[in-house]
Amino acid sequence: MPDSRITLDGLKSWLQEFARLIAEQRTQLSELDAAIGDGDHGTNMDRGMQAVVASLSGETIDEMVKLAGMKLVSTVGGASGPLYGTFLLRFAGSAGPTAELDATQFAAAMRAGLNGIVARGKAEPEDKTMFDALAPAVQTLELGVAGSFADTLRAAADAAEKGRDATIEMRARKGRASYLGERSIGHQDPGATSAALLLRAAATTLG
Amino acid sequence: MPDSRITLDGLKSWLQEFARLIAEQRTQLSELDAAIGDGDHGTNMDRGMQAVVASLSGETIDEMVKLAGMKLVSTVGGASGPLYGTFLLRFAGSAGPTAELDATQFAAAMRAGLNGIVARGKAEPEDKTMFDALAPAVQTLELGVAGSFADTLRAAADAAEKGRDATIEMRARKGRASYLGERSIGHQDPGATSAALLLRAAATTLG
Amino acid sequence: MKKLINDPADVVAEALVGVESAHPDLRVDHANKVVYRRDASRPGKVGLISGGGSGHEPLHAGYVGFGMLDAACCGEVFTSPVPDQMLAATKTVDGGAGVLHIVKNYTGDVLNFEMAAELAAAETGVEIVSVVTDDDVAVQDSTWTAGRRGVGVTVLLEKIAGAAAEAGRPLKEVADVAREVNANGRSMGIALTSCTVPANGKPTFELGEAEMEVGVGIHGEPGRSRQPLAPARDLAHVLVDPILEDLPFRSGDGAIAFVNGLGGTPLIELYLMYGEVAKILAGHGVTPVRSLVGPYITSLDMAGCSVTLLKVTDELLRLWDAPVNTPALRWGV
Amino acid sequence: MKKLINDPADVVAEALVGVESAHPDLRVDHANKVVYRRDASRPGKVGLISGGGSGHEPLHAGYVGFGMLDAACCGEVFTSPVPDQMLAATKTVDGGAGVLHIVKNYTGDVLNFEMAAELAAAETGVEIVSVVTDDDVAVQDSTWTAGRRGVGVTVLLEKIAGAAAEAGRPLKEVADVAREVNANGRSMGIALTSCTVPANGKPTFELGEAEMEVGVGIHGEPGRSRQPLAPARDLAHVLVDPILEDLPFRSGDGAIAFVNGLGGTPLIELYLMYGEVAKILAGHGVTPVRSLVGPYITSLDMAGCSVTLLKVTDELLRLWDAPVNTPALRWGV
Ligand SMILES: Nc1ncnc2c1ncn2[C@@H]1O[C@H](COP(=O)(O)OP(=O)(O)O)[C@@H](O)[C@H]1O
Ligand SMILES: Nc1ncnc2c1ncn2[C@@H]1O[C@H](COP(=O)(O)OP(=O)(O)O)[C@@H](O)[C@H]1O
Ligand SMILES: [Mg+2]
Ligand SMILES: [Mg+2]
Ligand SMILES: [Mg+2]
Ligand SMILES: [Mg+2]
Repeated sequence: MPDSRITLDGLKSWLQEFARLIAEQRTQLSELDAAIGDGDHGTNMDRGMQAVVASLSGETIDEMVKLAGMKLVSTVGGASGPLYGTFLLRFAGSAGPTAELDATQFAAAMRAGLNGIVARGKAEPEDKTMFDALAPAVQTLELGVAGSFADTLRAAADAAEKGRDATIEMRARKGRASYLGERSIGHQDPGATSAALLLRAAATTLG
Repeated sequence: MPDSRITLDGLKSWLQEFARLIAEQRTQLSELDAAIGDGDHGTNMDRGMQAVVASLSGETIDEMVKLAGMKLVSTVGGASGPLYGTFLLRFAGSAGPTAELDATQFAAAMRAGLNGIVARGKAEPEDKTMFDALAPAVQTLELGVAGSFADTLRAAADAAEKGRDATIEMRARKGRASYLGERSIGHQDPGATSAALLLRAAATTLG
Repeated sequence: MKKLINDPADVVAEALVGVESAHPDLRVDHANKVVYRRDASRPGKVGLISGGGSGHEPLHAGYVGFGMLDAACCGEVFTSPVPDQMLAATKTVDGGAGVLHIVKNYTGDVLNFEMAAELAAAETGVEIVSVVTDDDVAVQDSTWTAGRRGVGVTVLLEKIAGAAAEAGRPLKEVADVAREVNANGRSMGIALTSCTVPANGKPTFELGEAEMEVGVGIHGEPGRSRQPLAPARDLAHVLVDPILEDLPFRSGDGAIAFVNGLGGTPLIELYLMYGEVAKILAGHGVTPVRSLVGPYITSLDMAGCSVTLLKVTDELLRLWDAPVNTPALRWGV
Repeated sequence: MKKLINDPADVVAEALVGVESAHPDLRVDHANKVVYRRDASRPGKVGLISGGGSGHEPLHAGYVGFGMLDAACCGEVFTSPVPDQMLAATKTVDGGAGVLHIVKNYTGDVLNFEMAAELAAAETGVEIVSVVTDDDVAVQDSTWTAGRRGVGVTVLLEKIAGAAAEAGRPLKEVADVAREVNANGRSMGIALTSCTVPANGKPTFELGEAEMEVGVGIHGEPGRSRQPLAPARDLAHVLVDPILEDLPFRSGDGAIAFVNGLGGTPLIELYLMYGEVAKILAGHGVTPVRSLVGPYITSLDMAGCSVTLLKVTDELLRLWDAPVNTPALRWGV
């Protein structure tokens, strides 16, 4: 897939687009969280991503993404700060001190990020978390689809959205929503919703 | 006025009738107090007078009325407890260890009671207190009116009610109502209202 | 009305059951509704008693203990106690050195304490001095009123006079210290919501969503005026300015600064207010040498706060710092 | 929303200004929103830090001081602090004997403390042990949940572990004591009204005039069920029974009995509840050897209360009784 070089600038655009989508859907994300959590997911992520885009810098991919991850950790608080932060930190570690990634390296970095989330949050499939949106997307990136890398990215974003939608029927077993038990069923998970935006931003900017 | 002997039983009836009127107008008294005080005057007086009638006893007037005064003091609390209590204690002191009072002695006992209220509460005319109902009534008792003692008692009760009504236009300078300043004007004083009941009860039972 | 109670008529009696279970250092006379130090009376020590309507907790029962009150007489909610209670308390705490009555200036409290003092003197000859607190600057024109109400200064006075008594000072001196505290302390309060008296079941007054009652009394008595709710930095001026106008501080003076919660306002807001108050004091060159922040004299569940400033001498400060061991104030022991 | 605040966004920062002015024994790092003992770190003493979202005052900043915490990290209202805060606190309080992190069991708190511990260990090699409190019996089925929430036991644990650290015990022992407290303590709460988060401006949930939320969390999380409000004597059973079912006491056991106000409930009601709780305990032969009654871990202005019972050994009791000097808990000094 020689058409699939992902550059430093590309990754920058990705994070900027993610920040834009978060800001745009901030209220909606917080409302989802209000239904089954404490109503701050949109505020948390928006505060964090605004800080990230305001300080984007670095000569290599690992440098830039690590900084972004640290920034997120330092500004978000709540569950999503360490989780998304760890995602980016592990992504950076997998990517290494390079200025470009190919599709395989990108998928590997995404897998490393997801593994970081699991290591930190111990989420299992169908716990009704961001994991349920990210896992099918990462798998799609790893397997690829017929066509261009852009097609794979779009397929991954679609998979994330399908995963996000599937959280509606799940009973939460992690995070604040788990206190609701049965009553968490019927509500879409806010973290899965923001995770789907991360993948949609990738499809828009990296394809 | 040889038709004007007031007996121990007569005084007993007087206190019982006062208790009955207080119980009957309890809510109204508290509502008057709610407007310019703390809304407990009816409750306070009712609690106290119920205790008084439940324990009425004594061989002489001073014994019975002193006990009633002590009972009032012990059960009412608030401003009206010591004031009405002192009224009865001083009344008893003036009456002395006798089984009967004549009109002059009764008026003197009422004056002693009123003086007790003034000694304790330092009320002056037009401070908007029970004094403003009691003072004209006591004066009427002292001066007497043409006709029977019963006529004098009725005139005294009328004077008390007139005094009570006059409190409406007064600005309170004593008690809780005084915190309201100008805003106390336009409301009838609860203590003057219960004092008018005391005189009406006398007219009903002692005449 | 939403309250953690059984029958509204039993609130005070049942709260005293809890006080007794929670504090083995205290003894409760349930018949008289009086809370005592377990070791009262102490020979040669001036006895300190206070009391008033209930609903202001921790005042007064929470201030019974070493270095503060010997007894607290608990009236029904917002109703002054009756003389029998103060009579019993006076007799019980008298250790031969006389008894100080600390009375908040409300007609009912003053008269009932007065009768108790007369009865006690008549019965036992015990020497009694009464000190009446009247620190609420919200009540202005005192020749036209029953006088200022006793509020926040009462807490500080009970502590400071309690220390003087614990130090073995004679009644006259303890009373002088108490009067000095009252003379040098002023308070002002605001309510954001009404309180609800259990027996009434509904709020004592109504306030709009954006209104406050400025100069409210601790029984929900109306204050100076009703005003639009404002930011904390403005509220601090509403509270502190009338105090400073009434009790001129000179630059360099030290004060005990007391931001009191009225019952329904959480500590985070009280600390925020304390920060605003401290800024204003700094602007006047007044140093808050000691602070007290929390719900210490409340009005049931009323939301709001009051500020009390007490101008202190070194001597008053020494007494404030002396050890105290009560349910609500404790240090040095 | 009626609150004594300025801009809702500044509540925590401005409350910390007040904390700093009111308590000269404390030092506030405003940039990091960390409250320190003025004398932290102390060489050879295990450092104790805690923290969490704000809105639970006096928890945690009110427990900083001699014999309790060395530092408290204050998050935004109901939002866990970020690792930078705990990293700064850990480095500052480390006196060479390691640092204990006391964390309430909420995913956000746990993860942020965890990252801070990793960062601190990486940066300085400081030894850190984390103890997570999870005492809220309202959350039942823990394989299906993020686990029980940390509530009232946190207060007792901070005091007891703080005493162990002050006594010079090594990190492992301090952590063992902390874990013992958590293992032997349970809590349950009820809300009569919702709290209102300043940034939201409206109540977090709605409750009918005659309803209560049983098993409510300190952030207004829903509880086990919504039930009709009942008399205090029944509420005491609603609170105590699930605790006793979960943590079997034997007749003769001693307990610290803690009746906590959630912020909007006045002390008179808490004492009344304490009386009811004590009666139930007596019925089970459990002796409340120590009590704590008041608003110690709150949920902003929420009306309601929680009960915490801690089964104690003589050793835990000795540590509880050891001197402590913080804004909110003080004795023996
Ligand atoms: N253990 C976990 N593993 C993975 N994701 C989690 C976990 N716990 C919570 N989350 C995610 O975090 C989201 C909530 O984030 P946020 O509201 O910002 O934090 P908080 O719950 O602390 O307020 C949830 O919707 C869920 O997707
Ligand atoms: N100093 C005083 N002298 C005479 N009467 C007084 C005085 N102060 C108050 N009162 C009377 O007491 C009444 C209020 O009694 P009550 O409501 O029972 O007591 P409280 O004000 O303590 O609640 C007033 O209406 C007034 O008539
Ligand atoms: Mg959330
Ligand atoms: Mg009244
Ligand atoms: Mg009254
Ligand atoms: Mg949160």
